[in-house]
Order: sequence, then structure tokens, then C-alpha cells
Amino acid sequence: MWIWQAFTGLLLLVLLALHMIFNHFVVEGGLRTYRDVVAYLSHPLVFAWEIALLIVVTAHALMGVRAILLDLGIRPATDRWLKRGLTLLALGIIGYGMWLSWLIRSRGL
Amino acid sequence: MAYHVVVIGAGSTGAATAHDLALRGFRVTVVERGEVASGTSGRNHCLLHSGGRYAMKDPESARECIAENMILRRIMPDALELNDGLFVALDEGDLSFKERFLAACEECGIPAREIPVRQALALEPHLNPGIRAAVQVPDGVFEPLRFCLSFLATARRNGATVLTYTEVVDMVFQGRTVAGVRVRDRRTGQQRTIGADVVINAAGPWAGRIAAMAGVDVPVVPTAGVMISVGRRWNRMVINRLNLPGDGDIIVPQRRTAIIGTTSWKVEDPDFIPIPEDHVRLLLASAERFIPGYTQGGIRGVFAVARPLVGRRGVAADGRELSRTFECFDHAADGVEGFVTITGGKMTTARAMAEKVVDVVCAKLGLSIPCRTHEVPLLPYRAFYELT
Amino acid sequence: MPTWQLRLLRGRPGNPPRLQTYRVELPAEAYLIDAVEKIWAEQDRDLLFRHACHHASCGACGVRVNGRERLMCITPLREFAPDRPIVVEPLRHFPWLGDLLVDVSPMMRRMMAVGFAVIRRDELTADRPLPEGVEKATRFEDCIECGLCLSACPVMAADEAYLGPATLAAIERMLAEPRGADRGRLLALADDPHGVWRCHSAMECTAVCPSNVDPAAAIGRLRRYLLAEKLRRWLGGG
Amino acid sequence: MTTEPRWKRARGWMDLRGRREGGLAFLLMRLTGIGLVIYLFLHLYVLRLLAQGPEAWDAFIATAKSPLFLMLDGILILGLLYHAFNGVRVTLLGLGIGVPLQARLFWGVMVLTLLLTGVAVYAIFALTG
Repeated sequence: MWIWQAFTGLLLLVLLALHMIFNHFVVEGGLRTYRDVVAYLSHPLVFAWEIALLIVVTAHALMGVRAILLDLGIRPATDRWLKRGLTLLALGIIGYGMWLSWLIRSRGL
Repeated sequence: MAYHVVVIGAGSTGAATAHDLALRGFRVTVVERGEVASGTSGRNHCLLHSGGRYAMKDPESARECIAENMILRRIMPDALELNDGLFVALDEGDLSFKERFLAACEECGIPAREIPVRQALALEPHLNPGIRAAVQVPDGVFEPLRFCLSFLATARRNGATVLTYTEVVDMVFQGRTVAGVRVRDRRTGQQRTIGADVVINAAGPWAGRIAAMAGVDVPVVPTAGVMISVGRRWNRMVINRLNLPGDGDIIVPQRRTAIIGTTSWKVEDPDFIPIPEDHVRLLLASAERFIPGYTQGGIRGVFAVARPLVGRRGVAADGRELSRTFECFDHAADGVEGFVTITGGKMTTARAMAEKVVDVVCAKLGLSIPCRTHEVPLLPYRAFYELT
Repeated sequence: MPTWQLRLLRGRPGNPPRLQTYRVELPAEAYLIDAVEKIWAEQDRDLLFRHACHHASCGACGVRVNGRERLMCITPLREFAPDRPIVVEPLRHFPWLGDLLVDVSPMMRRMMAVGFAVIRRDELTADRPLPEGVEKATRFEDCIECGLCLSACPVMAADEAYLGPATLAAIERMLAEPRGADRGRLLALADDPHGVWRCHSAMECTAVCPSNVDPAAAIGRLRRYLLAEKLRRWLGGG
Repeated sequence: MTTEPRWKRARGWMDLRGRREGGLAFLLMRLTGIGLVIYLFLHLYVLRLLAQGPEAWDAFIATAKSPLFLMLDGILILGLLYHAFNGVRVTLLGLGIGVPLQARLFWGVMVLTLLLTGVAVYAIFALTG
């Protein structure tokens, strides 16, 4: 678990840095308007980048949540359910994110 | 058979006695008012004597030491650092003892061997380069708490009960016979009586107090000594002064420290011993003569504890004159049955002390069970905690 | 002679503990263990505390002093101001037996499971010739099994099954200087959800260690051994 | 093993008494981690406005440019940068790299975090005018 947390964390350094810079710091006014977002996401590389970020950040965040919950003294049996629950939650989040990105992207194609 | 014996004190003597008793098939209960080794046994110099230190003046003690040294090497190897010791002559006065020392060691059966000064300095580069002679002996170093825990762990494995934080408050008599002890559990404050066929007083410098509860007298002279541990291990071997035992004449290396000791003065109350400042100064000045720069690296700890020396009538002095050998008192001689005191001695001779007192107990009970503690390896000290 | 104020945690399991103030007169050259022993000798015979060697070799007298894990025997009183109370509490993450006393047996059982050998080669003087008849220079391991690192570790607070810094460091020492230990068994012991991966690198173990063990670094090295092992197995296909 | 309830025992990691840089770094890592997870959920929830079309999103953008919102962004970036830099520190330390330097590394992380947060906050206010 530790190694995956570290690995996704290091990936995030790159994924998130570029996400922040491209979405906020090189944009006039700091935030994209609706039209800008649609145009931005229609670039296939950007789309792939954001999807990768979505997956990695969700994994990193939920592994972190589990680590904290484990430190509240969760029993192994509870942990099994916790793992299943968090996996489902992760799939839900990633599904939602993909659906949303695809929807926005399709409006620009 | 299954006679029940209560041992008072879980220092080295009590621990070894419990082990010996358990091995000979007795039912054993050890009562100790504090932690294991929280008295004299914990706080000593950690020196596994070769006997060299007493060879010239106290040959009886020296013989006991070398015999026990060799036994302990076999039965508790993981509580010992075995790197030998050096007796070094710092001046002409020391040098004049050399032949006498070598002869005395030979007399006592201690394998002592003079080595060239150059070789001694190569082995111990921090040693004062001005030393005049060096003699190598099989000294060693032990870890005091683990020393006691090993005996107790093995005793426990053989059925003994060890009650720590349990203080003896009185003796229980049946007529003129001690039939048990009244103890107070310091954790709960509750008192109870533990019956016993024999009670062994192994309370070290507190043996006099315990004996007083039984209305008898033991000539224990609590004789304190100061030791100073520093932040660096300067020597690999134990460094002794080649002379008669005196103040501040031995530096014992252990783990990452070196310990200079000791001094000697009689104390009334061994519960708390204030450390005389002049003793600290004396020890540090003395250490400087063996290992120049001894305190570079800082002083880590200063401590004092009382030895349970056995007084001899007519011998007063400061305690250096008292023998380091041990003695067993069967208080039947004082008119009290069922009560035996074992005291004096060194930690190195704890096993022999146990053998002697259990022999006395066996004789009292009309049993003849041979002692086996010299050949039975002890459990590792951690086993003590496995059985709680 | 200055008078020191000590606030010792007093109480027995079953009742909420409280801090009790004691005043004790001792020279500034004395150590905290002397103060506590003097309080026991002269003021409070019911005080429970562990101690033995008084020179940081036995590891018995670990407590928390003003919140920080220390060995009482090497904590000099001159570190403190006489007019400020010194708060002394028992170690955390061990079963509490009363006052300053805790039960160290859970840690000892883990050390026993590792089979941590206590005697090591003496590297301090290894470059010098050995005396005749002495085969190898030895000394005791650095780890004195005092439990300070367990008390300081935030993961220990959370997970009572966590092996703990001392035990993980012991595993690493056994691997670094093999003394008859089974490498595979030791690695398997460390490679556990409650083992080496549980550490969050709070580094408090190394910060409180009174005996140069550096468990945090040992845990890091253990992880490297394990990762290398896994990589080898993955590449080697078995 | 202890008589204390689990949750009470688990409070131990929040107890900073007697702790040093490493313990503080660990606690901050936890707290920023929790904050970032909450933010992640909020962020994804807010992004649903994109699905509702230009009006909804652009109205949000307008409020997001209020000074209060931008202040919150500053705090977010502070936490994010700390979590990121200390994450690198912890990864190295966890592999046994730079252990003797851990306290200094922590202060390095703090300086870097504050410095970059300053730059970012400046940029935010400069960009939004």
C-alpha cells in the first residue's frame, strides 16, 4: 500500500502541476469560461491527461482515506468492507468524471 | 515432595536461588518489592570478575569468581560481552605488585598472562601510553537486568512464581519457626500471607532489615560505591589497576559506554544514597590517569548503590577490608527455624551463592538433591516476559 | 541545594490517573531517576516505577518527561529550572500497570519472535588486533529494548498490532549482520500489513532513541530490501 | 492490550506534546490530506455545472473570482504544496534516504511551500486583476 501511495503521489506531482498551470495560471483571468473549457478538452492529449489525473488522484485520495481510517483502529473484518466500499466509490468517481469530461468534450467536437 | 520455598529479593542472588530451587524440584515463590534488579544487582559495575581483582588480598573470593566466570560463560552467553580484561601498572608502585599478582592469579587458578606494553597499547589505543606493565585476564562484562531475568525466566519455566512490586511487611511464625511471609502488593495495596516451608532472605543490603523481622541479626554492612558512565566506549577490555583494590581503579566498557568505579563507604539506609561530590571528582581524576580525556564525549550517568558485604567482628574500616565472599546463615543457630539468609558475594558468584543456600535448605529438610545449575543453560532473558 | 518540583502521574488501572506534585531536594548534578527514587524512599512508598542499571544499559526506566520520551537515568536535573514542574508520565502504547509502570511484555514477545540476538561484533575497535585467546570482539547490541520509540510512534498509537520501530530495527540488524537467522523468515515478518509498510515516517523513533539505533533509517533499508526482492521475483518470473 | 477504547488510543497521532519536526510534519500531512480529499469532492461536484451549460458555469466563474474565493484558493494551494513537497520528503525518508537530514528537510519543505504559495497567491490576484 505504501509503495502505491508513494507512486501515485509522485505521478500527481507532474499530472497536477500541469493541470494547475494549464487550467489556471496561463489562462487569462485565471479561470476558463465555458467555451474555453470545451475547446480545451477537445484536444485529445489534454483529454487523456485529465482522465489520467482523475484516475490517479482518486486512487491516491481514497488510499489516503483508508490509511487514516486504519489508524482509527479498524478491525481486519471492517477493513475488508472498507476496501470494497472505497473501490466502489473510486469507480463511481472515475465513472462520473469520465462521463462529465466526455460530455463536455463531445460538445466541442 | 514439593516443599514450598519463598525467596525474598529478585536481585541476582534471589534470581539464581529461585532457578536452583526450581531445578531441584521445589515449589518457589519469589517476592520482590520493586522491579527485578532494581537494587544492588541492577546498578552495579557490570563486571564479570575473573577474580584477578581479589587474587592478592581475598583469594577465597578470587577462586569463586574464576570458577563462576567459566560457568556463566556456558550458561548465559547472551548476557555477556567477553573481551577479557587488562591489569595495568600506572607507576613504580603498581609495578612492584606485578610478580605477586601473577603468582596470586596462578595460585587461584586464574589464567593471567603478562603482555608487552606495546601490545597492550595496540589493543587499547586510548590507554595512557605511560603504563609500565599489562596483564591479561579473562574478565568480562554483563548486562545486569538481563543477568537476573535469565535466571528468573528459567525458574519460571520450571514452575516458579515471581511476584514483583510485592513487599514483605512481616514474617509469619509458628512458634519459633518461620512459616511464611506477610506481603503487600504495592499495586493494589492488599496484604496477604504466603506460607512457606523455608524462607530465604536474599535481600542484599536490605537483608538486615528482613532478618530483623524474624528477630535475628545478620552482619550485613551496606557499603556504597559510586560509578560514572561516560558517553563513549574508550576501551574494549576491562581496564583494572594492577594494585590492591582501591577507589576508582577500574574502567568497565559496556555497549557504547565506559564506567569508572568505584568508591566505598558505609551507609545506614540503602534505599536512597546521596552521591558525595568529592567521590565524583576522585573517580574522574582517577579515570583520567588510565584514559586521558575520559570525559570527552560527556558524562552520561552517575550512580551509587550499596554492596551487601558480610561484616567480620573486629573489622571496621571503610568496607575495602571486608571480604567479597559470600555467606549463608541458617538462623536455626539463632533459635529461629525455617529461615535462611544468603548474602555477601558478587554478582559473578550469584549462582554459587544459590547453590550454597539451596544445599543448606536441602540439608535442613533432610533431602539430598544434587545441584545442576552449573550445567543447565539458561533461557534468554526475554522469555521472562513470555511467561507473564 | 535546589528543590525540584516533580509532577508524577499517579493512579492504578480502573481509576483515572492524576498528576501529583512532589518537592525533592537534590543537587543539580543528580538525575531524574535519583529524584524519583528519593521520592519513593522518603515520601511515597507506593510509587511504582521501573529501573535497574542507572546508566542506560538495561532500558527499564523509560518514561515521558514533559511529554517527551526519555530514560530517567540519563536525564540530568540541570536541564530543568527548579521553579518549573517536571511532568513525568508513563510510556504510551503499553499496557499500563499503575503510576509510571507499564508492562513491556508485548514488545519483548515481538523481539523474541524476531529472535533478535543481543551480542554483536564490536565495530568500535574492529580495526585493532585481538588479544590472544579472544576469537572476536563483541559487544551488546545498541538497542536496549526500552520502548521509547514505541511510545513516540504515532502509528503505534493507531495500530496495536504494528510491529513497531524497535522490532523492525531488530529485523534489519539481523539482516545486516547475519547471526544464524533465516533471511526469508525475517523478510516475511517485516513484509506485513502491520509491518514495515505501516510506517508513516514521522521519524519520532529515531528522534527519541537514547541508544543510537535509528529505527527510521532501518525501516527505510528494510523497505529497499523488500522492494529489491519483489522486483527480482517479478523479473525472474518466480 | 490496553484498556483504552480504540478511538481514544488513535487520538495519539494528534498529540503533539513532546513531538519534534517529524511528528509535526506527519500531523500536517494528515490534516492537509483530509482537506485535499474534501476539496477533491467539492471540486468534482462543482464541475457538474459544466454539464448544465454555459450560463451555470460562467455564473459560477464570476463568483469564483470574488476575493473571498481567491483567499480560499490560496489556502488550498498552501495545503496542496505542503502535501506535495512533504510527500517527496516522506517518500525519500521511507526508503531510508536522507534520514539524518529529516528535520532540515522539513524546514526546507516549509520554506519552499510558503515561498511558492506566495508566488501563486500573487499570480492569482494578478491574473484576476
